[in-house]
Amino acid sequence: MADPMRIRAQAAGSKINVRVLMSHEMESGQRKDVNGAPIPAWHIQEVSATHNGVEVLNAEWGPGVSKNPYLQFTVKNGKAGDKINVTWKDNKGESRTDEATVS
Amino acid sequence: MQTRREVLKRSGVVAALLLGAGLLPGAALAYQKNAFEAKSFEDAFKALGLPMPVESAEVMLTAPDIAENGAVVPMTMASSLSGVKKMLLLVEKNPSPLIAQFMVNAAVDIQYQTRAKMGESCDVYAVAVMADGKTFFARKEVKVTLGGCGG
Amino acid sequence: MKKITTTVICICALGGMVLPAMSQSEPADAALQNTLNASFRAEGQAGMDRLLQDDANRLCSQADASGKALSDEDAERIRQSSFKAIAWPTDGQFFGDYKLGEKLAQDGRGKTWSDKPGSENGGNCYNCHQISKTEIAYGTLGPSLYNYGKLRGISDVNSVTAKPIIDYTWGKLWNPRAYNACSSMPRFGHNSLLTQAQLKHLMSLLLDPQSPVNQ
Amino acid sequence: MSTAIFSRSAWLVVAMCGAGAVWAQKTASDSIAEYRAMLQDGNPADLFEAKGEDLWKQARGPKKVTLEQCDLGKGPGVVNGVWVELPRYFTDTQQVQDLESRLLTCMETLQGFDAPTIRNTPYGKGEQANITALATWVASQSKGMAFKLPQAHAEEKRLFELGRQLFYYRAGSHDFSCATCHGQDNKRIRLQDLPNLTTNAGAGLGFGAWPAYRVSNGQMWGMQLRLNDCYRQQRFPYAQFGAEAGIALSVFIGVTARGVETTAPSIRR
Repeated sequence: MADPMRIRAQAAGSKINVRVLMSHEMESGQRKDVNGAPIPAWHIQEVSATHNGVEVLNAEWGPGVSKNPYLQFTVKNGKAGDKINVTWKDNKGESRTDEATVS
Repeated sequence: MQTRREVLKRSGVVAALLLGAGLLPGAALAYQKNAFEAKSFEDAFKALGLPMPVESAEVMLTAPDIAENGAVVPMTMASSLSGVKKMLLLVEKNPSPLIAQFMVNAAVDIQYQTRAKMGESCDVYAVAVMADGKTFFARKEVKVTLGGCGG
Repeated sequence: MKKITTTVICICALGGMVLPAMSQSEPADAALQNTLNASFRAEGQAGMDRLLQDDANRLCSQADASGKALSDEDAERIRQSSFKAIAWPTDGQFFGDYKLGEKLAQDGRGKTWSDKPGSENGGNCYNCHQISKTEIAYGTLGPSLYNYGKLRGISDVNSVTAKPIIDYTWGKLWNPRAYNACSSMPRFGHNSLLTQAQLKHLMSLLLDPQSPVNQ
Repeated sequence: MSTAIFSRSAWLVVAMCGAGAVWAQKTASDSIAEYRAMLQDGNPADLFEAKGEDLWKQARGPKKVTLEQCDLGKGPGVVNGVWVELPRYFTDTQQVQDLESRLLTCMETLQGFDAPTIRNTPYGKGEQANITALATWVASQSKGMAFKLPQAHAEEKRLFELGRQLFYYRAGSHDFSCATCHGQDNKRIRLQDLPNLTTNAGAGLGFGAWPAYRVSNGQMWGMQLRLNDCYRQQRFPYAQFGAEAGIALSVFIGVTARGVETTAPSIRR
């Protein structure tokens, strides 16, 4: 199973700043192994986030996003104690969801 | 105080519950594989069914002038336009230029930061796709350099 | 001037005992050698022989560790023996292609245990030197080589006045210790890191008036 | 903390769109500094730190116990502040050990892992990857503390001197020593600044940064791998995990760094 994400969600005024680190290889599909055989692409392709259960973010990623991806976005209205959930799903069908409480 | 491990454990439970209930958001979206596999800037727009974008001061892109390493280049795209449907991030000379697309949601600022790989020095584009299909871009040149011993 | 005076005093004070003792090749401290042998293992093309020091490396390491400069005698001996061992181009031709020289200067590969054995080595030049103006990712461990030939007045590599500079540059690339006993620069020719053909490309990069280095 | 970072990025957006002329005068090093600043927020080392904490508290190994009784120098289970006092002499092993080799000792004695197998496991694989994650978490628990490696024991003193000799030892096909790159102030290799590890400030900067997340390859590196790769680039043979040379160099650099605050886990090129 994939390693957990690190989600930091912090209230700033009426907004919530969300910063997410995901543990993923993000293999581009462009590289070759030591024997010259191509290493197949393996990357997150869908990312979504909810704020207290309501979807606030939905994105599609290609293999061009860096390894161990970082994502930052700002929820317009929220407060400490709210819940932020982030989910990713990769091209092998593996997925991971983690939750953070807004501080 | 809650330890990190406890929080994580609980996240796992939450994930399982959501999965079980089929409530995971984004599941309905069909991943635009063709666009992400397109080999040129133009082909990416074709695959997305979008016109080539025009420059706009109301689309903003923050990226470093020089990236010490092309493996990780921080990029923030933003827009002050109203009626933006989604935001695209592209690195012109990458083998597949399209990096990411974010569906704009009224609950979130139109400002997304992520990090992209860059194979070589080139222009990076942030593109705002409007509800009416028009596209606007901001562009920035990023130089990719070699850092350490080079081995 | 000052340095020479000091050395003279040293020699007078210590008599003839210093010189013969220091010119002998003796192994570095045994404890240090034991640690090295126990701490490393051969891997890929990097065998345990890589840990051995020749006379020059041993004396320079000892000088570095003690914080005292090498004695003038040892320095002169290293310079002379290094100079004598320089192999000049077998065909008398010093130059190649500056474009290939630039490629070599960019290339930092070769000789590590992860490098493919038998593959061509790079020159590592940009790791330590500024060379062409367009490459901003250059190191500063060595002096800038931008305008190397131009600053030395080379407008024609076949001119008589260019000859001493050409010889010096070849010698420096072959074995920098011929001029600076404890130079930090690798001995590219002496240690067979680069071939004569490769050194000629670097010569062109540095000295050819058409090379981007001299623009 | 985060508020400041956010307002700074906002400012950057404004500055970059409106102030092209000023921008053109920036030097390459200014730009590199800006690039590094952009990466400070969101260091993926956090992922390894979290994993390390988890591993510490997990019952693992043939004996199915946690590492919570591991003595890293300040008594069983003490993690806070141990990193700034390592490497140090341990009476049970009668050896000077650094954080990573000491963690392996605990994995062997408490959890029943086979130490030689782990020692020979390539970096980043299997239990070696776990040692790196553990070291990342342990180091993070000393963040901001000043280095104060002990030098009371004769073995600690011997290793300091041995480390100094190794630091200046020129060999390999290219005649490099550690000092070739790390013996002078204000030098760089390509665009990478090289800390002068013979000075207090430089040693603190270099030694205090690891474990660090390597941007260039997306890997988390502990000091053992940092030194192993320095030696690889020096064209030396393979520096083995936990061997005396690496420990001695760590003692030499760590003692030189006395009083400087650790920033580990950090992010590096």
